[in-house]
Amino acid sequence: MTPLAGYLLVAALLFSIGLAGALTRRNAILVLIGIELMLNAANLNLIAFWRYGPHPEALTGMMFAIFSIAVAAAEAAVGLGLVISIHRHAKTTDLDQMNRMKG
Amino acid sequence: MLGEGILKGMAETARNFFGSYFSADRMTTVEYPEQRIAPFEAARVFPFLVYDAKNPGDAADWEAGLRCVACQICEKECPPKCIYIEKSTGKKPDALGKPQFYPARFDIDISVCMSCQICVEVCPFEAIKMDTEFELSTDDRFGGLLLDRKQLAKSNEYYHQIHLTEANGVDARLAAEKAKAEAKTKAAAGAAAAKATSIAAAAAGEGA
Amino acid sequence: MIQNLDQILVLLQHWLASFLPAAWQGAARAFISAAAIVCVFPALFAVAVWLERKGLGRMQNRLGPNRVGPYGLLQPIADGIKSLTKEDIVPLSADRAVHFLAPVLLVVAAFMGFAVLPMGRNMVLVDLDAGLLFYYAMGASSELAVFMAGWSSRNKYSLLGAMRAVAQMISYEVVLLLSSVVVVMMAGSLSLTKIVESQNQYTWGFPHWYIFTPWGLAGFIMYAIAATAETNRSPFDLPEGESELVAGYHTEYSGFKFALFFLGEYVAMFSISGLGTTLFLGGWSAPFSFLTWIPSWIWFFSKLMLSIFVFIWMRGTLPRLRQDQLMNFAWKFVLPMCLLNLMVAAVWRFMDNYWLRWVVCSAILLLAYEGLGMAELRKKNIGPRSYRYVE
Amino acid sequence: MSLVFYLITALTVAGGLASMLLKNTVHCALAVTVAFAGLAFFFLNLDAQFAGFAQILVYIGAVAILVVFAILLTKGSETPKDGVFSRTWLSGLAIAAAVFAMLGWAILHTASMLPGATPVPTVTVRQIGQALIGRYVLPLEIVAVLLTVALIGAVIVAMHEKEGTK
Repeated sequence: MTPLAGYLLVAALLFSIGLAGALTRRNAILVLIGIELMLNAANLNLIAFWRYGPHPEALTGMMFAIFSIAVAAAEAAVGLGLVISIHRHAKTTDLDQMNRMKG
Repeated sequence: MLGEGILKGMAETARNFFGSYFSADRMTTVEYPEQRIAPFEAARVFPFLVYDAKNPGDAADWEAGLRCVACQICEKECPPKCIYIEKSTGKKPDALGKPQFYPARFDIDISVCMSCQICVEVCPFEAIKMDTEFELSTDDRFGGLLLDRKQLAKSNEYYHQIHLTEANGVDARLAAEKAKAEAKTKAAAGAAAAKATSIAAAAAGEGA
Repeated sequence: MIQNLDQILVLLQHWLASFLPAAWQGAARAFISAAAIVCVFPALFAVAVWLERKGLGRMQNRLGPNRVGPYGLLQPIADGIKSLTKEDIVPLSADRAVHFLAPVLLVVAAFMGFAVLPMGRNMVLVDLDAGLLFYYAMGASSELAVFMAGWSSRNKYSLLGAMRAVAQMISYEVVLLLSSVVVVMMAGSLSLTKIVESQNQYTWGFPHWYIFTPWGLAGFIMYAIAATAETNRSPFDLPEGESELVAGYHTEYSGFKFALFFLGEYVAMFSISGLGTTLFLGGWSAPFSFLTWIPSWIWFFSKLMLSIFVFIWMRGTLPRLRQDQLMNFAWKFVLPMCLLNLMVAAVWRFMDNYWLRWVVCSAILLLAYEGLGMAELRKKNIGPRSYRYVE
Repeated sequence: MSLVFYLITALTVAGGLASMLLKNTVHCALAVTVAFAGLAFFFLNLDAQFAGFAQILVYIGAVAILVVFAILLTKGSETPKDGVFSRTWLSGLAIAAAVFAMLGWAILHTASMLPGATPVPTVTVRQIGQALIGRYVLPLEIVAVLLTVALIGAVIVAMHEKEGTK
């Protein structure tokens, strides 16, 4: 197995863990954590492809990863802001209980 | 300008820092176990019991000289309830010669005492006063901090030593009380004598 | 001879490593350097504690510790023995694993920063190309340690202290980063050795330290403020404000774990002072060109100790801030000044006339400082404050 | 595949699994921090120094702290009585497993076509900076705007609503 395949497998595993978490946990914050994990797995893919790709000097994959880190930080801030605001409305962060459209 | 105060403060601490090496009068602290400051007259730590020695300096008659009459007012008034008194069964004459109860047991738990001085203020017999002794540490947490009446008893001379002004006032008041009591007994005796003479006179008149 | 004295520690390291087979020498050198860092800074910690207690004492017209050894010099040893032999109490309801990990993580994160600090000519553990970024990455991890300590103790005071500490550290980390970005702009590198080298030049005997420029001075002052807040030192010591929070996030720590927190605090102070020295005060370079014969590491450590003394001096002078004052100061005063400073540095970079740029840059900074300062002072909210909670 | 790779893999996967399986939410947040750190080590192992340090700075220094703050603000550290997993956990798990199976199959199927070991690229921070303000200047500006918008948006969303505006 080439090193790249190893990295891709780990990234796939992390992505699946994140996906499983996002789909199975009740707490909204943990769903967000799962999404962060998925984003991170994608970053790992980008960096691995950059490292073993034909043109590492073009920095494309690395740049993608850096921008993705920045965007993920913004996503986390907004997502957690939403969770706090939902918690204020519904007094819970349990996603199973958030089944009403009424605010 | 913003930040000026900070610079001024920094200059002040720097002055203190260097000044403390040059001028000895800046250093207001003393090195405690070796050096001590004389206690202030108004200082108060924990209460003690005053006794009047018949011959000054004689510690043997502390029990006889205790001013306390076990009236238990201080025990009732004590906010943290740290005074334990047991009244004696018999009586003994006090300084005025009047037979009074005396404390068979008088304990103060100084681990509980909060030095409020209420016991001193309520005592009608000037028997309990505040001490200035503060080095009371002991390795026995419970027994060592429960002082009995022997440990609490201090002579009137000692009281004069630590709180001179206050003690003189107390002595004057006691002397006045004693004088008043003596005058009263004298007056009573005089009245009794006068009554006796008048009765005798009446008897004599009747007889005549 | 002088050259040798300057490099004596490097030579010593090479000599020690030369006893090993060639393949292991690189690792051995790294190990020796790391071991030296791990030994030197705790020793410096002991000295600094003694200095702090003595200095604070003198500032308050006391003698300070004077019982153990001459001038109380052995006091740190006595303190060390005490905290090593004390019982280590963990609260019954505490989260044991997290409670144990927090001080360890804090100390490790504090020590990691030294890896990229050049402590003398050729004296750097790893010369990373992104050294400054590495330093700040390690500094950011210590926040999590503080949170872990506060949360795992299951104590209101600990949690409050930790939340305060984390909020404060995050706010001031922005300032810390932005105030050092000007240096990166000028030096054109994130590598700390390159930053020092760019300052190690002399004109008429005076060094090219960044503090001797308008933007450098402003940056240094803001860096110092942020560094004080980042290490939770007075006047920004709200997280452990003993009059309100017992001891903040290390309330429930005793014995050796408490000593680790104490060590972590001082090591963080050393490393942040070392970084400030590197960024603004020329690192290991001598203050005058005729003093370059003194070994470089002596300069580094004397500058470090000088910064420590300023830390102590500030602690002896300033009262603690209130939480809202702390936040307002960071976000409404220091951060705008930082952003302005970035612009001033750019102006400095692209203005050719030597004297004119001095005047222009200083004028911009002073005017902004005065204007913003007056505005902040006038706006001072006096009266009942409103609090905001999430229910 | 070196020993370092396996160690980092173990660390990262353990952190990720723990963050999704543990009961206490704060423990989950701390576990995911371990996973983030593991990913940073991966980046360093892949000679992407800058990205690795940026990962530590952003994820451990900011996102993890943000998450624990949110947990404490929403009283999320108390474990709910009726379990931590959703009612539909089985289907979620099945979907995740299917995704993993498909990805794994794709990777293993094409593993022979993937490039092998390549020479270590040398990337300096200077190069990254020049790329950022050269070729990638537009994305950089957009990210700057996005971050500002996200900052303001997060503050407004999380801010107290005034009485009567509900």
